[in-house]
Order: sequence, then structure tokens, then C-alpha cells
Amino acid sequence: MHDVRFTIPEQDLNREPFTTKIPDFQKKSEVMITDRGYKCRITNIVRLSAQERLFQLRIVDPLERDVFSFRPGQFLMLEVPGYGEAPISISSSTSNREFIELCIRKAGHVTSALFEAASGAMVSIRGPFGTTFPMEQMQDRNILLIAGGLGIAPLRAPLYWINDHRDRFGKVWFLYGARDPGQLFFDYQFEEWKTVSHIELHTIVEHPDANWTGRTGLITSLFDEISFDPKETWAIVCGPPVMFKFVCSHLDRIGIPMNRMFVSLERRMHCGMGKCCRCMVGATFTCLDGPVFDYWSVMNLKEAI
Amino acid sequence: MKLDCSIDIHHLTRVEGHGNIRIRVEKGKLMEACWAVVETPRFFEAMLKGMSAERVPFLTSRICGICSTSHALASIRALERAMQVTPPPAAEGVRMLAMHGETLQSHALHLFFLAAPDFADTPSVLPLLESHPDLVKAGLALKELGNEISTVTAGRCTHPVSLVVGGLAKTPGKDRLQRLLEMIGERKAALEMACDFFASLDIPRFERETEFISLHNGATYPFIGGDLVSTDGVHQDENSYLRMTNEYLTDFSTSKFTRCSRESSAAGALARFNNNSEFLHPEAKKTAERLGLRPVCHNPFTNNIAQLVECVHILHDAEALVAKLLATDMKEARVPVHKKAGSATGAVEAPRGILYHHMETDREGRIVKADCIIPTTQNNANIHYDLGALARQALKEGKNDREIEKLATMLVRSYDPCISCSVH
Amino acid sequence: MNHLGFERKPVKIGSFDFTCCEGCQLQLANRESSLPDFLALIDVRNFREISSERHDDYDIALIEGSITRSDEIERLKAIRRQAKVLVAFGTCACFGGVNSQKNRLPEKEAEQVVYDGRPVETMPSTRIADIVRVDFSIPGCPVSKDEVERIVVSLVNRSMPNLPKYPVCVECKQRLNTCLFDLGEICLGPITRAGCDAVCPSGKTACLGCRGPAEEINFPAFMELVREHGLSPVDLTEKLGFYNAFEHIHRTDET
Amino acid sequence: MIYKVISKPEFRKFIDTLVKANTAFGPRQVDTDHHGEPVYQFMPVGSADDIAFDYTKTHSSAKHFFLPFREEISHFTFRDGDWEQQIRYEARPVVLIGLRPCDIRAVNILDDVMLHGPYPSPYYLARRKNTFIIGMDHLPLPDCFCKSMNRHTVSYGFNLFCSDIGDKFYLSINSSKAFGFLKEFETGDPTPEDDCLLIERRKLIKQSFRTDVEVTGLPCFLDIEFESPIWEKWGQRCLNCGTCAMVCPTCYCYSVEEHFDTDLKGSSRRNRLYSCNLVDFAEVAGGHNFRPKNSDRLKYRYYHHYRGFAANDNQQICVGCNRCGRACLTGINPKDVINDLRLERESCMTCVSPSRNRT
Ligand SMILES: Cc1cc2nc3c(=O)[nH]c(=O)nc-3n(C[C@H](O)[C@H](O)[C@H](O)COP(=O)(O)OP(=O)(O)OC[C@H]3O[C@@H](n4cnc5c(N)ncnc54)[C@H](O)[C@@H]3O)c2cc1C
Ligand code: SF4
Ligand code: SF4
Ligand code: SF4
Repeated sequence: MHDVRFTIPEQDLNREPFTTKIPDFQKKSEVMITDRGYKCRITNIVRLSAQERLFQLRIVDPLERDVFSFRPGQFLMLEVPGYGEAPISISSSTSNREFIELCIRKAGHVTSALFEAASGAMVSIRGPFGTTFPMEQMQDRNILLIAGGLGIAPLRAPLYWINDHRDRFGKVWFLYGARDPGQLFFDYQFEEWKTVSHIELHTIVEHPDANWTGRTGLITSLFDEISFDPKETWAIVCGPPVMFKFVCSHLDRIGIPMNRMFVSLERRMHCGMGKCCRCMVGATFTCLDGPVFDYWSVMNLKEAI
Repeated sequence: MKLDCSIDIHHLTRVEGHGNIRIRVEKGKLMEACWAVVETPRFFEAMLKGMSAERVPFLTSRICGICSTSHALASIRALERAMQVTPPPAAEGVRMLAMHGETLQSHALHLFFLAAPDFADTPSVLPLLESHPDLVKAGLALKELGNEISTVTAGRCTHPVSLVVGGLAKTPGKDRLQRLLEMIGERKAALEMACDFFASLDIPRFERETEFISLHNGATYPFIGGDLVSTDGVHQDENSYLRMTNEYLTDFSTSKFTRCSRESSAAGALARFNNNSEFLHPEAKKTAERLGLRPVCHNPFTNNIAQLVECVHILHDAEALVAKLLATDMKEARVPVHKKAGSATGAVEAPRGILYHHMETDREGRIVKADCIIPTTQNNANIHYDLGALARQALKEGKNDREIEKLATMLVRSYDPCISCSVH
Repeated sequence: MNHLGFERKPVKIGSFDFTCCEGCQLQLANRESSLPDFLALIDVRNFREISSERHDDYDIALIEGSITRSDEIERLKAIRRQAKVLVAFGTCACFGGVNSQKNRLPEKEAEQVVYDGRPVETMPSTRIADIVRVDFSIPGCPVSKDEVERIVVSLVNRSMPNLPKYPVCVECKQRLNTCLFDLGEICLGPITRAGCDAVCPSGKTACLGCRGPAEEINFPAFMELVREHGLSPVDLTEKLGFYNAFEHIHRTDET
Repeated sequence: MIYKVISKPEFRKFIDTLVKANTAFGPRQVDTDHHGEPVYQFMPVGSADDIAFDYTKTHSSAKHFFLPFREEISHFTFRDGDWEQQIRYEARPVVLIGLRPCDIRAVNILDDVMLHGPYPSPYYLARRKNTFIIGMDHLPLPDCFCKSMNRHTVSYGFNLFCSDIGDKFYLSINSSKAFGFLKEFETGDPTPEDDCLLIERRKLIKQSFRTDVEVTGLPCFLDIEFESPIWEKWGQRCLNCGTCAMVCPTCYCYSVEEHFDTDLKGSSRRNRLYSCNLVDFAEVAGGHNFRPKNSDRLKYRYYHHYRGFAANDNQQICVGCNRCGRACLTGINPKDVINDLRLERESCMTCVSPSRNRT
């Protein structure tokens, strides 16, 4: 008694796709490619240390490459086909439309697979996702950049931004601390930042080696080297949670308003789109409402940082 | 005629478990021909003491990874008989199907993975993947079917989960049975081509008069329960299994030996065939004829052929069984078990031969005494004496050491011994 | 060449069995539909059960079974010396398995029951990690071929294999089973590591914990639960001791 | 919405026809528990006779028809050092029969989460659009508390909703498909008596709730009570087995796994329903766990359910079906936990000094 009149017709979604619109990344668009990535070729791999490498990616399709743009602080979901995805901050200049750079620590499944990859390997990216450092609002102000260890990864994009628009900002300090001198990445760029971009760079390490002539200690001890007007200074702080807690409470004490300090949070993520709930901190999605938060919001998050 | 020969095979390969073959001939005189099982004992019978009945099948199935269903069912049968539980007919049908699944899987594994390389003269099945891809595919198709039957009926192919004392914990879904029926139909061609292959083989000529022991019920080709018969005319009821086995210890083997009317006896596909060939499915009878197998056959190498004949029987019988189960209401497949004291034997025909579990329970249904006699245990003595006879014959034929070694290993393999299971 | 640009080579495997039923090795030949693909991933160097060829240049050793005799210790140590990666394969190897049930009996009694008192060489069933270093464990009685396949694929692809950390209940509920506690039985699913796709509860028999404890299980709460459901201490010992997989936790809980 | 009435035999005929022409699921008895109570689940049905129209509750919700426990979200095919990604959002049409109002409200909540955010899920959409939902009201069971959650009625999100008014069903028709199908059957326009009966029925349902959970202001309390010792107490009982999340109609947290095919020629990326109750939900590379304790994880599930997240406008997402409470082996249920929380809260409100255990 199979009566075809009562068979429910299939809603054919494949033929009326609702995801082909070219996504507009400047605002969270109503429709966007949520599951298909941009195919990328790894064009260069720079060894930073035993555990960290810089990967240079180039989107294969010229049209897609044209479309792809991001803002400082955003991250993308890096897919290594067969192995999985991991959220990674974009570590290159927003004005560089040719390449994307990712600074990656070998931490687990996906990242280890990536470390097996040779130059020329094919991977995929989704995104960019997440909130950004408010570079426009920071204009005409002094900027305090503080990075601890691999925290330099998300910090490089704002750093490039400042370099690109150096005349729009006041004084810029960059305090960079690491466990040991080998963990101070991108030292080949230090000179350029100092002389070309006029950034005041201060470095410090916890455990010096024989060749180290700079300062030794925790990053907070660098504050005595600089003086600034807290009312006119905005801060971006990236690094492990313990570090930015100390740094931000210090900055809070000397008078930088909490909503002018920015940090980037890390959580486990599986979708990047506010669905899997892996990245929740309290009731906040790190992927949608973050990863960039001002310190006031961080203070308001349930669950310890 | 050849005068000296010395063969020492340490850990025979392509069999389940650890066993050694030693043959030594000096000046034309057979000094030693020995089948030594060196597997580590696990003491299952001791572990069973005090265990509650419902857990027993899960433990005994772990005696053997290949014939776990037989072990579970032998225990279940012993316990049900001991505690006077009558399983519902639907459960009996499903159990029989589970046996078929296991036998098919086990025979396919033996024929194609363990025995076939001997005939093709390769060290394992892996080179056959290249040289005889269709044959291997056919073997895989049959093995897969066996596993699928087990999965549908017992929940999983190794170590069944839903065969329990009192019936079935879960009945197979009709949709999966339906799918089985289709699968069985599809796989007939694979079996056909396997028969062609084995028909083309040279089975070594060797005979040693043997007493073959198997189940017998006078109506069907037996797998679960029935009387115990031998080709020497012994006939006993199930509970008198000890009369068929008479276990004894030797000093070179961790597995015991058995005997009935002679110095040794054999169980297995060939024994089943020798005692019950009249009850085979007509198609299986045809296959036997085609392959030249007639009861009573005393060549142990033809056990392979008997296995193949059984595969044909199983395929057809399983087809009928599934059709019957599809028409059965399977809601009532488990009865409550009232624990009581008792003792009984459960005998089933495992792929390698008759398997006895004898269980004695106390009032709470806990095991007081357990005895398990495994088919390979019953074959050990026969393998042992066959080796001697084979060596003698081969020497007479002037075979060299390598040839004798090959024949000896093939002989042991043709029994499809399940060694770790025999030392339990 | 794959998309990451490195050469994939079949892993050189040796498979060895100690005291056990060989059911786990047998699983390697299961899942027939993908078996040819699976075999292409491995280079069998030593596997007595299926091949007469024996070489001693394997990188990965799958060890099945527990250790119950002194000669096995030597054999195992020799394998450890050769293997780059040693895998405890199956519940017997990981925890001692059903064989360990004999450990609770006095040795003489076991021999009496089985060998009429004739002395047989044996020792308490021991998991292999107590004798050699184990790099990875694949529990299960028997192991699930699915999982084994995944792990071998990982090894070939140079990625890290892993096991689920959560308990069997997750998979059980995903199969829409009726919980066995609702059927009046005591199931070890809530404390047992998932990965078997809840075969036992799906066949309506209680999980006996062959895969060992899940990560960070709440054992006291579970004990409370089984007490409420009126499981006798004898039964509980029988269940928890079935595969010897909870021995450690069980003991620390008592003290 | 169009309202009609249909006689019960005619309704059965309608369902039978629909079920036979489509892949259909409805409540079916799958077991009898050890108290002798029937156990129902949404299972495939082949005719109206398979459906237990008078079922009490299903142990699992109907969530997995929209968010399958496992689903492939994309597949990669590898060739010559390159790969291709295939994505399909296919879903076969499915008829779901017998959903309760709270179940349908749960689907509506999933709609909010999956479709109304910045990144709508095409997989969910495909399934949602291809599911024909027939709802049915019922008298609440003693432990239902959907009224407390204000989820005991439903006005959208279904194709057809049936209220039992004695000999007839009062139908709320919410889709042209349903309306079209029903044209072939004998239905009538509701008479004033029918309307009366419907109102009576609604009243009866409303009055029959035995369980009340006070949730007013709960979101705020949950924020404040984040450090409450109550969580520790309940956390000690929690097995972290994930059962509650699996049966819940609105738990939607998932994980993504990726596996190579055995022939290494491809790989598939799969979604897998997960739970914040599971031990490694908040674990990150290197082994740090942001929610290391049982209590952290239990709390988190409650936090999500009764505080709500931005994805659905910070609305509570529990619908009050108590499936989690029934399924929990150690007896953790929303009613007791929330009441406990509020009791503690109330006593602290009257305290002059801050309670101990609190920093
Ligand atoms: C917004 C954001 C930006 C990040 N930027 C960088 C970066 O620029 N460079 C870098 O090296 N690392 C970065 N990380 C951390 C990085 O995502 C993890 O180290 C990485 O996910 C580990 O993945 P895995 O598969 O190798 O490890 P596994 O532990 O095997 O990963 C399992 C899963 O957990 C998730 N996961 C594990 N650890 C973390 C973590 N710490 N944070 C979030 N998710 C995790 C992964 O997504 C993965 O799916 C960032 C994380 C976030 C959230
Ligand atoms: S049957 Fe066992 S595994 Fe399944 S939910 Fe119940 S306790 Fe958990
Ligand atoms: S359900 Fe339990 S006993 Fe059964 S396979 Fe899984 S872990 Fe092992
Ligand atoms: S009562 Fe429990 S299962 Fe039902 S919606 Fe609320 S949290 Fe989910």
C-alpha cells in the first residue's frame, strides 16, 4: 500500500546551495562557507626552534586568494587532511595578500602531522574567525605590545599593522620575554623593528645561556625600563594565561583602563563557529566572542583563566 | 630406503597455539615421533570453581578465540541440562545458526589461510593474494559470511555476547536476518570456486586405521548435543562422555591425550563425516562425491576436504534456518533460570571436533566442578601416532628430510589443531 | 608521495602470542572487506599463527596474552629488545585478562583440579607492562578490529593513535540501548573505557570491563551505585575481577 | 495555522498511509524494565500498528534525527600529492511521529543554535527541512517539569500537532504538506464543542503537573553560584558517563574526529556528539584540563542548560523533559540540583556574614 502521493519529496539542498556566496569577512556574514576550506600550499617552512616552526601558506586558487582577508588577532582553522583541524592565529601582515604565515608549536595530533609535512604540502584553511584587536580605535595612541613565548604568534599581525601605518600611532613599545634565548623568535626581525619602525624593543629571558647579555627575569620586570602615560596608552598582551594575568593586573594598577588592554585566549576548538561548545569560557564562546577580549571582559568571564 | 632422519620443529606455524614436532630415525629405526604441546596452561577448570552459572559461558568462550561460540554453547548446554532449563525453540534455532557461523568462519580460516599455502607451497596466504587473488577473495567472502552470521546471532564474531543460559539475551533483528539470507545466496559462487580449487589438489596419500568419534542423533548432521558414537561401534549417551575420552597425561605435552577403543581416536570434520554423512544436505553429498570423499575414510589429510563438504552443508542449512527464523516469532527467546544443584554434560561439535563441558552446580547455581575436554586434546594422541606412521611410510618411499618435514607439518595442520584451547 | 610530502611505508610488524586464546590475533584477519587494504599497510615479519616465515627485523611488536611461565619472560624481553614500539594487544596483555582469575586460587589447588596434582610450571598471570616497557595499549577481549585498523593507519601516517577517554555508556546510549541497570542488571559500562561500541550492552549483557577503566573514573560513586542495586560482594568481586582490569583501583578503594 | 478535527480511526488510517509511503519513526516498545514498565524509543515503524500511540516517554530524545550521534561532514580524496574535498548535505525525508510539545520546543531551540547564528549549519538544515514532524500532546508524567520551563506548549516547529479530545484529535496544521495530505482524509472543521474540549484538555494538562522547579532568575543565580559548594556535593556522585547528554533533546556539544580510510586513499571528517560531562571535553594539547573535576563538568552542563548561551539569546535550553534525571544512574536530576542550589542561596541571602567555602 505504498501510496506515492504521500511520499514526502526530498528538499534538495545540494542543488540550491546556500553557501556559494563569497563570504564577507569584515562582518560576520549571514551565509558563509562553514565546512569547505581554502586549499593552500605550504610554500616555506622556517624552523624557529625544536618545537616551533613558521609555516608560510599560499592559497592555491587565485580567486580565493583575492577574497581572503583578515584582521589582526583573528585565527583560522588549519586543516591537515586526514589528521584534523587546529585553531591557529594568523601571524602575518594583513596587507600581505600573497601569503599567510602561521607560527606553530608542535603540541599534539594535528600540529605533529604538520611538522612531518614538507614544503609543497597541501593543507586547507577555514576562516578567518573571531574578534580582532581594535587597531583603528588605537590610532594616535601609544601602544604597548607585550608578548611571552609563543604569544608572539597572534602579536605579529598587529605588529605588522603598526609597521604598515606607523605614522598613525604614537610611541610603541614591545616587551618580549621568553623562557630562554632560543625561545625569542624572529630575532632576525628585531633590528628592522627597532630602526625602521621605531619600536622600542625590550627583551628578557628567564633562563639565560652563556651568550646572553640582556636582562634576566620575568617579563614584568621590564616595566621599570619604560615610562608611559597610562591614560594615553593601549596595550596588547599575548602569552600564557599566568603571564597575562600578572601583566594585566600590573597595568591595571598603574592606571591603564581595563577596556584598553587586550588579550587573546586559547581554548580547545572543534568548529570555530560557536557550535561545538568546546571553547566555552563560562557562557562565552572563545571562537565567536573572542579570541581577542579586553581585560574587562576577561575579568567577567566565569571559570578561571 | 632412507636410514636416518631428524626433524625438530619448534613452534609449528600456521596453527593456533604452540606445539612442537619431533621425528628421529636412526639406522632405519623410528626412535621418536612426537607431537608435543608446549602451550602454557591456564587452569580454566580451576577458575570455574565457584563462579556463578550466568557468567560461565563468558569465561569458557575465552578458552579459544576461534571456537568461542562452541565453548559458550557447550557450557550453556551443560548448565541448562544440569539445572533443568529448557531453552525456547527460537533460541535453539539461533544457537544452531551461531554454530554454523562459527564453523564456516573457522573452516574458511583453516582452508584458505592456514592449509592452502601448503598446497601452493608458499609460507603464508600473503603471496596467494597475488598469485590466486580470486581464491583468496572467495575465502574472505566465506569467512566474512561466517563472521556476519555470528555477529547477527551472537552479537559479535569472537566471544559471543548474547548467548546465555536460558536462551538468548537479545534476538537478532529481522532486517539483519533478511540481509543474511541475501548474503548466503551471494556467497554460493565463492564456495563453488573453492571446491574447484580443492578438487584440483593432490591430497597426500596416507592412511592409518583410526577410530572416529563424533556426535550422532540419527536425524540431522549433528552440531549441538546428541549421542556419542565411534566408527568402532561405541555408542554412549552425552553424560557418559568420559567413556569416550579416558584422558591421560604424558610427560612431553602440557595438553592431555585421550583414547577410546584403541591407542588413539580422532574427532573433527572427518569424524563427523564418517559417522553422519547420510545426514548431509544433498548438495554437500554431491560435493563429497565430486571430491572423492567416502565414509569411512582413514586419510587424515582429507579432513580438509571434509571441512569443505561441511561448508557446503552449512551454507544450505543456514539458508533454511534463516528462512525459518524469519517466520518465527522471536519474542520468547529466553526463559528464567531457577538455580539448582545438578550435573550434566554439554557436548557440541566444535569446528575441530566434539567438545565436552561437564558442569556440576550447587543450589545457588555456582560451579562446584567443571571439566572441559577439547577436540584437539582428543586428537593429540592421534596426531602423535599418525606422525610415527607417516614417518615410517615416507622413509619407505625414500623421501628426504625436507619432504618429510613438509608432510609432517601438513599432517598436523590438516587436523586444524587448536592448541591453546587444548591446554586450557 | 602523499599530500604532506613524505613517503608512507608499511609498518614492519611482528605479532606474538603468550598465554591467551589467540582471539585478538584472529581479529587481525577480520573485517574481510578491508582486509587486503589492511594487509597492504603492514609488512608481516613474524606472525606464527598465519605465516611460516619468521624474521627478526620488525619495528612494531604486537604482544597478545599474559605471562604465566618463566620462559615467556625471556621471550618477551627478547622481543622488547628488538621492537621499537611494543604494543600490549588485548586485555590479557594489558591487564592479565581472564587468565588472572587463577591468581586468586592457591597454585597447588589449580594443579590439583586440572592436572591431578602433577606439578606444572606456572606463575601468577601477569600483564606485560609489569615485565617490560609498553609503548601503547590496545585493550579489548577481543580487541576491536576497527580500532586496530585505525591505530595501524595512524602508525603508517606517523600520527599519534589514541583511545577514547570516556566510558562505555556514551556509546551505549548512542546505540539507543535500554540501560542494563533498568533491566535489573549490574553493568560495568559507567567505569569502563569506551571504544568497543558497547557490544556487550547492545547484546543485552552487562559489560564486564574488558577494556579497563576509563580515564578518571568515579569509583566511589560507582560502588555506591552497585550497593544500592543490591549486588552482593561476591558478585562484585567476580565482575570486577573478571578481566583483572580494575584490580588496581579496586584495591586502592578498599584501603 | 489551520485547525481541523479528525476521528481517531481516520487518523490512524492517515498515519498508516504516511508511514507506509515514507521512512518513518515513532515510539515503539523496545523492552520491559525490571519494574515491569515498558521502555519506549523512537524506532523505525512500518505501519500504524507498530506505533505505541499511548506511550509514556521515550528514553532517548529525537535529537539524533537532526544531530546524528555520528555523521560524516566531509571526505577527502587523495591523489598525486594533492587532495579534493567532498561535502554533501544529503538527508532523506523522514516522518517523525509522536513528539511531545517539549520535544518540539527542543527542536526549536536547536534551530536557534544551529541555524540562527552567524554560521548556519547546512547539515542540520538539510535534516531539519526533510523532517516531517507530527506532535502529540499527553498528560504529564509525575516527574515532567516542562511547565516550570514554560515549554509545555508549542506553537511552531512542527508540521502537524494532535491534541487528544476524546474520540477525536484536534489537529493544528502548520504546513502545506500536512494540509495537502490531510485533504485525502475525512477531517472536519472544529465545532465550538471541539474548541471547548481542547481548552479543557489544555487545562487538564496544565493542572496535572506534579513537579515544579523554580527557575525564575536562575541565570543570574548560576553566575553568582559559580563557586557554590553545592556543585562539589553533586559532583561527587556524578560518574561523568555522558548518559544525560546523550538522552537530552537539547545537548548539542560535539567533537570532530578525522580518520584515514584504510586504503589511505581518502579520509573522512566526522562529527560526533559529545558531552561537556566527559572527562576530556575541555582538555587541550599538552594535557591541561580547564575543567579537571567532576563537579566542574557537572556544573558546566547545568550552567549551559539553565543559564543559556549567546547562541540562543541566553535563553535556558532545558525543556523540562527529565530524561536526564531518569537516565542518570546515580540519581542526579535537575529538580533536586536546582532546588538544592536555591536552598543554599536562600539561606545565604539571609545570612549576615558571607558563608564559608566562599572567597
Ligand atoms: C584562537 C587560538 C589561536 C591559536 N593560535 C596558535 C598559534 O598561533 N600557534 C600555535 O602553535 N598554537 C595556537 N593555538 C593552540 C593550538 O590550537 C593547539 O596547540 C592545537 O590545537 C593543538 O592541536 P593538536 O591537534 O596538535 O593537539 P591535540 O591535543 O591532539 O588536539 C586535539 C584537539 O584539541 C584542540 N586543542 C588542543 N589544544 C588546544 C589549545 N591549547 N587551544 C585550543 N585548542 C586546542 C585542537 O583543536 C584539536 O582539535 C591557538 C589556539 C586558539 C584557540
Ligand atoms: S547499559 Fe551499561 S553501558 Fe549502557 S548506559 Fe547502562 S550502565 Fe552504561
Ligand atoms: S562492553 Fe565492556 S566487556 Fe563488552 S567489549 Fe565493551 S568494554 Fe568489553
Ligand atoms: S530535563 Fe534534562 S534531558 Fe530534558 S531537556 Fe532538561 S537537561 Fe535535557
